[in-house]
Amino acid sequence: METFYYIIGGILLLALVIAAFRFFQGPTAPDRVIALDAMSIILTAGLVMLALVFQRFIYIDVALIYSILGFMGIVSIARWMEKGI
Amino acid sequence: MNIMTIIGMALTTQGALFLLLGAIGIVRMPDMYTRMQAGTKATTLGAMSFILGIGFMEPAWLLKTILIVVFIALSNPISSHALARAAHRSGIFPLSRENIDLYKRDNQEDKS
Amino acid sequence: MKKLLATFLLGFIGFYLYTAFAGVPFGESKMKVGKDYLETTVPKTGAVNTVTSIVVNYRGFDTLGEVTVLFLAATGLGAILFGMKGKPEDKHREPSSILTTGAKALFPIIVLLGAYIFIHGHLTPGGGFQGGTIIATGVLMLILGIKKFHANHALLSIMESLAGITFVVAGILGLAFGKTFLENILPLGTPGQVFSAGVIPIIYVAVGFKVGAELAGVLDTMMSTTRGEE
Amino acid sequence: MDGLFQRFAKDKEYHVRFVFSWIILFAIWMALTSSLQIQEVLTGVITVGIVASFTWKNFTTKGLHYLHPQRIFYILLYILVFLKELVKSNFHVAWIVLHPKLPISPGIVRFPTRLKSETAKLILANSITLTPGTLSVDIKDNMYYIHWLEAKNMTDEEAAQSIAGPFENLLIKIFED
Amino acid sequence: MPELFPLSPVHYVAAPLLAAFLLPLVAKLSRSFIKILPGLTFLYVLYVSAVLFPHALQSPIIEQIAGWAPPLGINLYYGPMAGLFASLFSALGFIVWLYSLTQMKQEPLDRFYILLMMLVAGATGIVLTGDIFNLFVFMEITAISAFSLTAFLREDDKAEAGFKYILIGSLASTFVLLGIAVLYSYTGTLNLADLALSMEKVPLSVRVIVFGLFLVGFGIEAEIFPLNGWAPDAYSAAPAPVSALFAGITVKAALYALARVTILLFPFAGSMALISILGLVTLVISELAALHQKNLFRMLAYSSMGQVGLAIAALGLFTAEGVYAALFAMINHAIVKGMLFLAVFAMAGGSANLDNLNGMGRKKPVLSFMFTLGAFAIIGLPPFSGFWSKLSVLTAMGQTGNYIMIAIVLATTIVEATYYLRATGRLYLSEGSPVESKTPLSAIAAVAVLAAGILWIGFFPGSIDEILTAGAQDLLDTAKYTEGVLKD
Amino acid sequence: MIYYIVSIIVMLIGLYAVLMKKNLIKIVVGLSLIDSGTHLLLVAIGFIKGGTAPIYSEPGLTADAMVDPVPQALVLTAIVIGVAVTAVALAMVIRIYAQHKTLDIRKIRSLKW
Repeated sequence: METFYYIIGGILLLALVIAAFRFFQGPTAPDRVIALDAMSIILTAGLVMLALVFQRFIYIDVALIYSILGFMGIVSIARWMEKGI
Repeated sequence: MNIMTIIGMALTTQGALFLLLGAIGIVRMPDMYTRMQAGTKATTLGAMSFILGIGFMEPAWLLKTILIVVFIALSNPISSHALARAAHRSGIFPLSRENIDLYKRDNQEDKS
Repeated sequence: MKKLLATFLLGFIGFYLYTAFAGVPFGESKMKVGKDYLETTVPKTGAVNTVTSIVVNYRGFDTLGEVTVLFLAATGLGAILFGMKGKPEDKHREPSSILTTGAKALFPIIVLLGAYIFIHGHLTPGGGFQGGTIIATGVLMLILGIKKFHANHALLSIMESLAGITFVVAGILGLAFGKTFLENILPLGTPGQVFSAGVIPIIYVAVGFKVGAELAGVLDTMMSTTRGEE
Repeated sequence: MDGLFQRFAKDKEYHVRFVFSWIILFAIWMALTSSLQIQEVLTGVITVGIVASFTWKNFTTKGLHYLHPQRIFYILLYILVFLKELVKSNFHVAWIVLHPKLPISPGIVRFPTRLKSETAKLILANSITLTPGTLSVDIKDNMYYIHWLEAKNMTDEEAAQSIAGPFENLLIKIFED
Repeated sequence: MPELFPLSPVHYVAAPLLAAFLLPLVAKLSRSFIKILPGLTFLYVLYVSAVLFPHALQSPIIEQIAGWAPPLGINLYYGPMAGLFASLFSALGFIVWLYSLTQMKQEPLDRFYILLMMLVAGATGIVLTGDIFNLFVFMEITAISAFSLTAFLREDDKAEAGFKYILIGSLASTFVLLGIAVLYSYTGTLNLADLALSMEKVPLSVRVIVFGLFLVGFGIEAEIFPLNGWAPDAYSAAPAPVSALFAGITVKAALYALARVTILLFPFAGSMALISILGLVTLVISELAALHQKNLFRMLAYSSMGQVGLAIAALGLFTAEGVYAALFAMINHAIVKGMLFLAVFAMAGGSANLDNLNGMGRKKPVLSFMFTLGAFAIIGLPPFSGFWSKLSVLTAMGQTGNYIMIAIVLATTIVEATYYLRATGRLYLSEGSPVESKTPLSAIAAVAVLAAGILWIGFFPGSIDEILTAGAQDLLDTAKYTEGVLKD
Repeated sequence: MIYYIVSIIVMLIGLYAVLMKKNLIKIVVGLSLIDSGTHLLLVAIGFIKGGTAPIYSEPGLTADAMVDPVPQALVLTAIVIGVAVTAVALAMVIRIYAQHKTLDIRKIRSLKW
């Protein structure tokens, strides 16, 4: 089971790094935000996996809240970009 | 190692691969909208099946993981929709070989 | 020249901070009071979450101060921005109807989640501050998603005041029962259930309401200074 | 407070809408706590009641009508169709992303929808975003603007057929008539 | 009569908090409550002082919060010194409330009074608490009220002064928090008394660094020299009653924190000498800066820094006489500078150019007389309180043989005399514009109470001698402090 | 160890922004970076290798296998305080902007020092 966790975690980490590449490269602001969005979803998945690895049910709450905050962050940035606030 | 665990592991692996695919798509695609296409679809399904898979591996968590899955399925398209609209309105237009951009055309008509 | 000076200053501060922490072993226990907290939290406070029992019970006075700091920030913000309005000619683009519908549909869910977080503050990693923040996030979503949304300030301020009074009165009741300020006066119950840990859930619910109302008020005040009125 | 009661009196369907919000939110609460302890359930009943009492107006417009067996059947059917399309779309994306030449010709097309309910429009937009090659950019009244990876010059009706085809009919069955 | 709520030091914090949370509610019932409630609160707190302070002089009152014995819980330490400061703060708060009753007209009043109450309550909390993190929290309460009050008026440059203050103030709090983090990581405890006993776990070099962090952190709030760039702007931007509180309360609370922390945690000779030298430097530089000011509030602000520098220089001696003198100087400064700010605002209004004082001696004789009184007291002329405080400072310095310090203090006294006499001269010797405005009685009463305080201390300096001696002993006797706190 | 260094670096970056940046918003961002660095540092202090969250939600958890709860409680307080300070600072920036129509501190006379 441990190997499985390592493999999955490795894949997630790789995805995170690749998305971070787009985040740093840009070239426009929305591109970075897309990368951020993807990273936040990958991190949500990672948090759920960490709950499984540590066998703590309560850690799932963290993932749930993180997904909400990520969503709100993206929407805020989007509304700011179209001068909506 | 019962059947649920195996289903869960399969779903989780698939989800992780799709998340990776989404990340690759974000890097490879040529312009913002296509990146968003790759990013939203692949990461949404990826995260959904990943989290659901974990729910299967630990059946007591299934309800809560389903809740996260539903939330992601509801919220992620909304956020990428808002982002696409904002990008278009802040002057970033899609790459198009045949110059099909009816949204831009309609917006310009509205203004004039 | 200025850059050089700043870099020098940063290097200076960084070096000494590093020196200060160089002798602190990472990942090893440095607990003195922490150990006592971990050992006494379940039998003596009834709270399963040690951080919550520290925040609300052992160091409850800090939390009272913390709540006050947030309250003061909301008050000060209102005082500083009093009477400021966005200019009417500032044109703001409306949100798309999809976002509006989505915000309306997700708002109850987010509020419910916030309520869940602060009601279960003594059982799960959560609490009043986290739950209140999530509720404020829901309000932020309404602000972003609904055209000309304005929070009900009178209601928010009443909620905020009542919640604050609940906290202080919970403290004073401890005095009134011949104990000390903020001391628990309710039965502890069975650890791990919702109705346990004495006064902790009550205080955390009050904190949740207060934080939610305050942050929502702060957001709304800031928005109304940039948003033009008709 | 008076205004609240007046609105209650004016809106004949208030109880239906409130109860519907309550049921949905209570289901969410049960999923959140994942526990059948009597205290949790009791807290949930009260909390959900409070939350629903000030959000039911925004949460739903039709209330319990959505829980009609026929509609539930269509909802389940919709979920199935949606999942099928979602998986298809992902393999589509996978094919594009991993293809060395990136075979796409993107553009933004538009089509009018027959849906009237706002919720239905939201769900349609979400479904479009999650299905192969399409991403909803904006909606004006009932005109969807869709970013499409294989955009062609076509009429609105053709676009409607090829993008929203599988979903729109089901959504009409769920949300309207 | 059996008391429902046994009086305890926690009322100093709990009562203003309750009032602050209640204020928005009662404001909806009637606007007049907005003004009444803070006054009642300050009166109640004064009553608490009157009951508790005599007890504290006999033996310190140590209260545990939430029923946990000190290393686990937070405790309040209400000794002679803390009691002195807490009573002083409450009295000043009441006087400022009385003054702003008529002088403060800028809306939103309810928020103004909330911030005012919390400024006082926060400073009192700093003085009372026996837990270093709790001290940080109260420091932030004070600081955030102070930030908001600085930018409270809506004229030019107020927000800029506030921004400057918030920038430096939040750096201060970061430094304090870092210091707390270092201490916690070595000792694993946060209680001041417990920390004092476990300081040998901290290596000496780290202790020096932590002392530096605390010195910077508290020094910013206490306006020690290189860190006081915010002060003149903040003093001149804030509404005058608030400036009086800044001079009287926030600075004193920060100084108390610095003194307490230094004596308990860093009792080495170098740290004390450093504090003393910094105090002298602050004294000299700010008195010289005050000489050039055209704006009265800025002049008072610089003078205030100078006075604080004097107190710090005396405090840095850390002998019984030195602390005694420092306490005396602080009390004197709190009363006198508070009175000067209030009097100047009542005479010249918000835009306090020096020229606005011209001819006030005839138009507003009472206020002018009190201003003169305050000026003389600050300079240290004989029958006023300032004389005794300066004398005690000089005596303390003489006893340790620091004759250079005495020379410096005397030299700055001359500088002080120059600009204060210049201002006083304007009152009586120049012709002023014939603008007439009535000052309400309550404002004059507020100033008069402070003036009476100056005269009382001036004529009967023995009356506070006992309190000051007890306060100085309380601060210096660390063994008694730690034993008292950790007795169970 | 690396955790301490990284959080100190985050703090220094924030300090650099506060000292050198000319834009008021960037200065406020610098302030909150300093706060974040401090919070990271505090959490890092409390970490214990092999420790889990100090919550006795599942049976079989003992105090030995838990991280130090005190820094977490302190960080909770510190975060709230940081938020409060940032909010007030932003309010002042809004006021300054409304008055001067610029965020550049070089153009605001009274902010030079």
